[in-house]
Amino acid sequence: MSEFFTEAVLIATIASGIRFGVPLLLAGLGEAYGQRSGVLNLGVDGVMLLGAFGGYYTVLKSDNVWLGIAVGLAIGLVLGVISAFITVTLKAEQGISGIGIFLFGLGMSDLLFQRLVGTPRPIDTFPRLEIPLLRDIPWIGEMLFRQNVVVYLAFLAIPLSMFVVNRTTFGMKIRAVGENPEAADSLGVSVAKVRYGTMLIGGTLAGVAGAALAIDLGIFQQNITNAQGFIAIALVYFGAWRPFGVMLGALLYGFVNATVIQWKTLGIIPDSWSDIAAMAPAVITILALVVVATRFRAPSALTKPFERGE
Amino acid sequence: GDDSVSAPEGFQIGIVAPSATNDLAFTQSIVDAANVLAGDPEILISDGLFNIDDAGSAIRGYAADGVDLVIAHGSQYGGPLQEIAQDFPDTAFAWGTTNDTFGLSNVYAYEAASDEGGYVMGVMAAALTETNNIGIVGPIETGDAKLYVDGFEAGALSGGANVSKVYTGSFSDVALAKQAAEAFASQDVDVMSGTAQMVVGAVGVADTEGILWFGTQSNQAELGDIVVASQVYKWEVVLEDILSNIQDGVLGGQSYEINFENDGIVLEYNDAYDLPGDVESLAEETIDGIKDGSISTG
Amino acid sequence: MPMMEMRGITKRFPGVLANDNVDFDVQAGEVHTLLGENGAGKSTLMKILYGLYQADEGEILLNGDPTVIDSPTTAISHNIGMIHQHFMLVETLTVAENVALGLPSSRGALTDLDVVSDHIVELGSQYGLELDPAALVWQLAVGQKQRVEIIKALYREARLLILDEPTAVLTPQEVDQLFETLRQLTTDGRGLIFISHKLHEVLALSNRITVLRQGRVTGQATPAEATRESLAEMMVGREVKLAPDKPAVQVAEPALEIRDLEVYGDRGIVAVEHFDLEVRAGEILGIAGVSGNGQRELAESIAGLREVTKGSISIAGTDVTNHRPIEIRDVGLAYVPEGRLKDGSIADFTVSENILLVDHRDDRFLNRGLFDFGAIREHCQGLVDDFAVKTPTLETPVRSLSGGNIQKLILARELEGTPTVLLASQPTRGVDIGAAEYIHERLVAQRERGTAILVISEDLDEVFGLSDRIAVMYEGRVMGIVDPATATREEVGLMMAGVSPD
Amino acid sequence: MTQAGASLRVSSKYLAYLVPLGAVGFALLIGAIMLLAFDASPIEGFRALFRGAFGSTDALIETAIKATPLLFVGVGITIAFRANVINIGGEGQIVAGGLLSTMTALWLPDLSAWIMLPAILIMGFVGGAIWGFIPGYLKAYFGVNEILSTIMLNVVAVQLMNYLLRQPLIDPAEIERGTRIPQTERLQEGADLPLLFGSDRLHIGPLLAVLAAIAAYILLWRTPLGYRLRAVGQNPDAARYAGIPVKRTITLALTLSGALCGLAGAVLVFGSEGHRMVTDGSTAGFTGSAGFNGIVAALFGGLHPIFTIPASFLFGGLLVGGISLQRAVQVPSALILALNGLVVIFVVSTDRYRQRLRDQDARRDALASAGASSVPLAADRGGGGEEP
Ligand SMILES: Nc1ncnc2c1ncn2[C@@H]1O[C@H](COP(=O)(O)OP(=O)(O)OP(=O)(O)O)[C@@H](O)[C@H]1O
Ligand SMILES: Nc1ncnc2c1ncn2[C@@H]1O[C@H](COP(=O)(O)OP(=O)(O)OP(=O)(O)O)[C@@H](O)[C@H]1O
Ligand SMILES: [Mg+2]
Ligand SMILES: [Mg+2]
Repeated sequence: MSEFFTEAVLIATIASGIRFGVPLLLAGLGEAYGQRSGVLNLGVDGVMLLGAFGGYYTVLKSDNVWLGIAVGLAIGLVLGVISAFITVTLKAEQGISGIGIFLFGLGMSDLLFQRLVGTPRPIDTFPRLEIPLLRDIPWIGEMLFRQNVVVYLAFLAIPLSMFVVNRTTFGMKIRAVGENPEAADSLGVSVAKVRYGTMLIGGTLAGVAGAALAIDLGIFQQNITNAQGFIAIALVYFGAWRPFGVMLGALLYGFVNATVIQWKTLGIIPDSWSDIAAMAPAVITILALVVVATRFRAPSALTKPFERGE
Repeated sequence: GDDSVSAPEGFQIGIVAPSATNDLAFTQSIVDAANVLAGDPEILISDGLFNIDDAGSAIRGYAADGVDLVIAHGSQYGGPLQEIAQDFPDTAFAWGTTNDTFGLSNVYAYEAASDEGGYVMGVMAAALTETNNIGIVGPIETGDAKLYVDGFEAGALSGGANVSKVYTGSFSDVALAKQAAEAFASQDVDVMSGTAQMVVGAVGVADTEGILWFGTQSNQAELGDIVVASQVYKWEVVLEDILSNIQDGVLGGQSYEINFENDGIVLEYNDAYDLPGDVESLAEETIDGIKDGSISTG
Repeated sequence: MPMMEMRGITKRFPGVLANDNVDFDVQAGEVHTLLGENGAGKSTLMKILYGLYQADEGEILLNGDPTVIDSPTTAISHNIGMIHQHFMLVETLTVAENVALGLPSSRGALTDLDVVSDHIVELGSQYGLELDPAALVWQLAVGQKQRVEIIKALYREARLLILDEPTAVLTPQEVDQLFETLRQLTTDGRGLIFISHKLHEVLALSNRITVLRQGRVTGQATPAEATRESLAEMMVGREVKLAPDKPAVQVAEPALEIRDLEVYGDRGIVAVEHFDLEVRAGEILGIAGVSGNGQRELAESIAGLREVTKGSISIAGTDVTNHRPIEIRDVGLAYVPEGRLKDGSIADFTVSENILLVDHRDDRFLNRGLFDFGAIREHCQGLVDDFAVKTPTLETPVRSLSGGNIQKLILARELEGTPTVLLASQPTRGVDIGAAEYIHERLVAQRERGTAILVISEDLDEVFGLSDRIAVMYEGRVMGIVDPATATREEVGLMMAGVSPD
Repeated sequence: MTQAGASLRVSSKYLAYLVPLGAVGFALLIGAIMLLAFDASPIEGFRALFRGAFGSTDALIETAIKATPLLFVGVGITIAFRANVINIGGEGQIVAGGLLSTMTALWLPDLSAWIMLPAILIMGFVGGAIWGFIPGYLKAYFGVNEILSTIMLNVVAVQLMNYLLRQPLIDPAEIERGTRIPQTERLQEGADLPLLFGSDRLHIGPLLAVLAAIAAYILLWRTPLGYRLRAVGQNPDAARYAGIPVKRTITLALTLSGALCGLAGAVLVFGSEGHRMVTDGSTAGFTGSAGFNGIVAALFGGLHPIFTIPASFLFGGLLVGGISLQRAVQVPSALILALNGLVVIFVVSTDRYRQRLRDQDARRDALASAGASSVPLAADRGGGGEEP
């Protein structure tokens, strides 16, 4: 255990946890928008996968990571519209249509990869941006301020989202529509428009999350997200539908993962226990769900399609 | 291997494999081998069949379609294969990686002595490390992966290095493999290796952190300049022999191992990496030692 | 020229003609009341006016101009405001946010809640609608929520205001206050459409009255020429008795005894405390009170649906405090909950299935563990006939029955087997006069059979007409018990507002 | 109205049947475009798909076997949905059932099939029940959203499987050989699912699944317990007010739902060709995603246990046929997966439309029979007994 509590290892664990949490954070944040407005989107992982492939392929061809992120964003946008059409306009059962999107994304991303790329080839990853002055703070500097640009952007999205949700008219409409769509409708707020809006944001962020993941890993492979999209959904519940809570959840998940793997490499967790240790994040999430569920209430209209006058 | 062996007109090979054909790892190694066979036999591939029942369905399908050789490329496929092979006594099957033919006369078994390449690269790693810390990233402690990891560890230990190894618990979780590599990086590891398709995540970390990498199963040189060398499986050595046997009417009952001795395993250096000459000769000496039995990889 | 005129409005729903060639208009400065039984088509007509539904036929004229109102936004832009039968409030938002919702902000994309709040306070003091703009709506009392609804409309500068049953949940005092506000609104030149079932309110407030029956206009009147009886007749199409005849009954042992009861509400606040009450076999005890004073929690604790934290409840001498609901029912409790469709029945289940809701595990209906459909059919047909439930078949989903018939169905189910205690919450709320009349008769008949009946109602007419004794409930306690023969509405109204009877 | 009503009724009912089929057809159309993009002939592909699924006795047997876990899961999902609980945890519950039944066979001495078979089936049932009980209990008593908890429990189940198959349950021969493939030894023959009609493939699994579907139908529409499940699903408030123990019923719904998925797990192990449990580290390696695909089958079957039987068979055919499609025209398996996703999307997206057609039908029924005072009480009323 003492090897773990060395400066280098501890700092690296935390820094690694933060990076690991970034795609979860982005995707979870996007999902939180949708859920706050009453739409559960279980297809996040599929959107992430397609965003990941789009981002990867673009960087492979253009060597421009920002173009890659933009393509991930665009793919997310398109899938956001499609998801919204399915759940808002066609009013499909949200728990299941999302599974469909997931399966489609899982298959389609791999299909495109095999058709267009073939063998995994590494791509440029994000440049690291060391923030002057802050980077020199002992410990903190190394953990927080020597990350890549996307990490900063992701964390910037949190206060931004808090602002959007709490201080803008759009945010107010989101909260109203997720809680009592009839009331919002009676005041001339278009429930469908608001939900399309949040689904677009959600899709976009999931697409970006996928692209960021692939570009950060510098590679693409089938099922590269390994169900991170589902974890992101769980984090929304964990974070009680608040951007800040989602961030805490993503960080905790990242840290738990980083610590478990660090402990494995150090032999603190013997290999025969590694499967059991791998349960930790899921078990912790379930326990957190219990705590959150007893304290916070989900948006009342979550999963319920809106139809005027029954 | 017999260079004169060539597949006859219309010869068909069906391959059933668990991951994608282009995984730079396990599945790709057999597909690459089949594609270099002389006589251009028709290669039919059902990839991504990690579900054993689905794989069984595909194996049975190829047999029923009259494919001449059905390759079940996955040790977990043993259960269904054993049943199917008995239902199609006139079809030749090959099963890897294992050494078990179930005592059936129409099943070949093949495996790789992946510990041999692992050992050699472990020795090289110990010679190249400056911090004397070496890390290995594995998926699940099983089969080919375990053999390789153990071989690499033994080689590195023989060179006096500190070795830590980790099994992430997944063949597919790239991000987790990356985290494992990051953990090693924080522990002053400067040489790493790993096996299975998820290691691409770890190679990425090695590339950015300037950690040396040793690959296995396929040539991973294209993953970066930090790749020193790769152990490459030349399953064609086995396939050519099976091909000639089938033409002689022998449909199975034999078990193969590829290794340095029979050129089924080769070490491919990365041209982009400037390997010190002494390390290269150390590697060649070790290979020779393994071939003549003077070095044990266990 | 009327400020608003609807001409020949027809609206069909699958299988229902909700509005049939309806003409209706409002002059500036008047209160025009729309009166009608449940399902007569009042709300539908108003939703058409507010743009929530589109009429199949007919037109709407605003200040003489034919106007298409295709959405609430259009209605709002024509200065039409609507206060819905069910509150249209987002409980988790503040008062100011509820008011600002859907309005353009003076700061573009950002909210301007401070500006909105100031204006809310201004409007509040102008019309006697004081509110704290920063309060969360779920924390408000019902009367205050009503104010938010009115403020919402006024904030949007509504000139024509639709009020769909705004008084259903208010105390008599609150109603007086509301009427004060409404009159002030008309003197400012606004036109008001008022919808209510309560005939004395209608007579007190209206300038004109239009009566709807089965989607058609069946009469018009002014308060000067109409009486409660004449209005009721127009609504129902025949003569009606507004209060049931009650023969004297020998009152016996207490069947329901409640001692020092304490119960908490959903939000962890005490809802009922120091509550003592006895109901005797053969009596109807009415509980009067403004909703939200612990009535629901009281009923639920008696039925075993809510934990009793202190005190005791017993039925026919058996202690049932915190027993499971099914055990309490076995001891002899029958329960007609207040929400007909929400709590009392399952909308998508058939008439038979709804009758079985309580008795489905009864041996009578089982044959080797499986349902005996013959016995079930016989039983259900008997009850449907006995209670004159109008339903096409036993297999009709309850959702397509009218409110009154659903309520009769629930009563039939609950009264079956003569319970020791019947607990009826708002037994006729939202039920039309004909059905209410029938339900009252059945309750009185049940009293004669020796059932102890506890009726919880916010309708003072009902409480006075039905009860042998009236207990007034305020903030979770009994303010006092009065005799309906001697007490006045004003006395009871004051007690409902928390003023002690002495 | 009767004459016109009757003919209209028929057409609307047919339409309701046709909607999901049309949805699948549409998904396949997109699949055809994808095939063209891979230079593969859609005609040849779909011919292979159909042949592989239904084209011969062997194909039909494969399809029936593939349909078996789908049917178990579909029936389980139906029970949960009827109680308004969305069970996305089929995957984990299958694994749990497979594990517990496997352990039973490993640890019970060699006994006759008469004892072994019921024992492993019961333990499969129990294993799945435990994995369904947990999210059921958490939902009922703590308000934890079951969609999330079941997804998380899927993760826990797969790790548990990996642990058990790598450590305590591993085939001793694998340790000896040093290969350590995470699999059990061949399970005892007494526990092999008996074969039917002298076939060497077709075991009693499909039969058991059909029986389970019939049992679920009886449970839901002919017993007080099923009545309570449906009542709680339709309106938990009304159920509570009528004295039905809602929390217990919700817990029970997920427990039963999980139990049926657990049976699928037992059948997957003991009906497999290898007669052993193997893991590749993922859930789908064992379940073949039956936990998800079963949901589609259930929806396809209109959330009715009886209609889920043909629905599972059809969907199972699609999956088996997909493997022969891949073999015949040599496209990556990812295409089949993407196609699978499209089928799910199109089926759920049109579900609303199908319901509307059905409701139209029901409303016409109500109107047509208005006036007739007494009509025999159909056994399955309220269950949408006859709709697809
Ligand atoms: N949502 C609905 N969908 C279809 N039909 C409905 C719906 N609501 C009501 N109906 C039908 O419309 C009819 C008229 O409803 P209404 O509430 O006016 O009943 P009613 O005939 O006045 O009975 P009562 O006197 O008992 O209130 C009902 O009998 C019912 O069959
Ligand atoms: N969205 C709808 N779909 C089908 N039928 C409806 C719908 N809305 C109302 N109805 C039916 O139309 C008729 C008129 O309903 P409406 O709500 O206008 O009555 P109301 O006079 O407001 O009754 P209440 O006094 O109960 O408020 C009823 O039979 C009702 O069931
Ligand atoms: Mg009526
Ligand atoms: Mg109304």
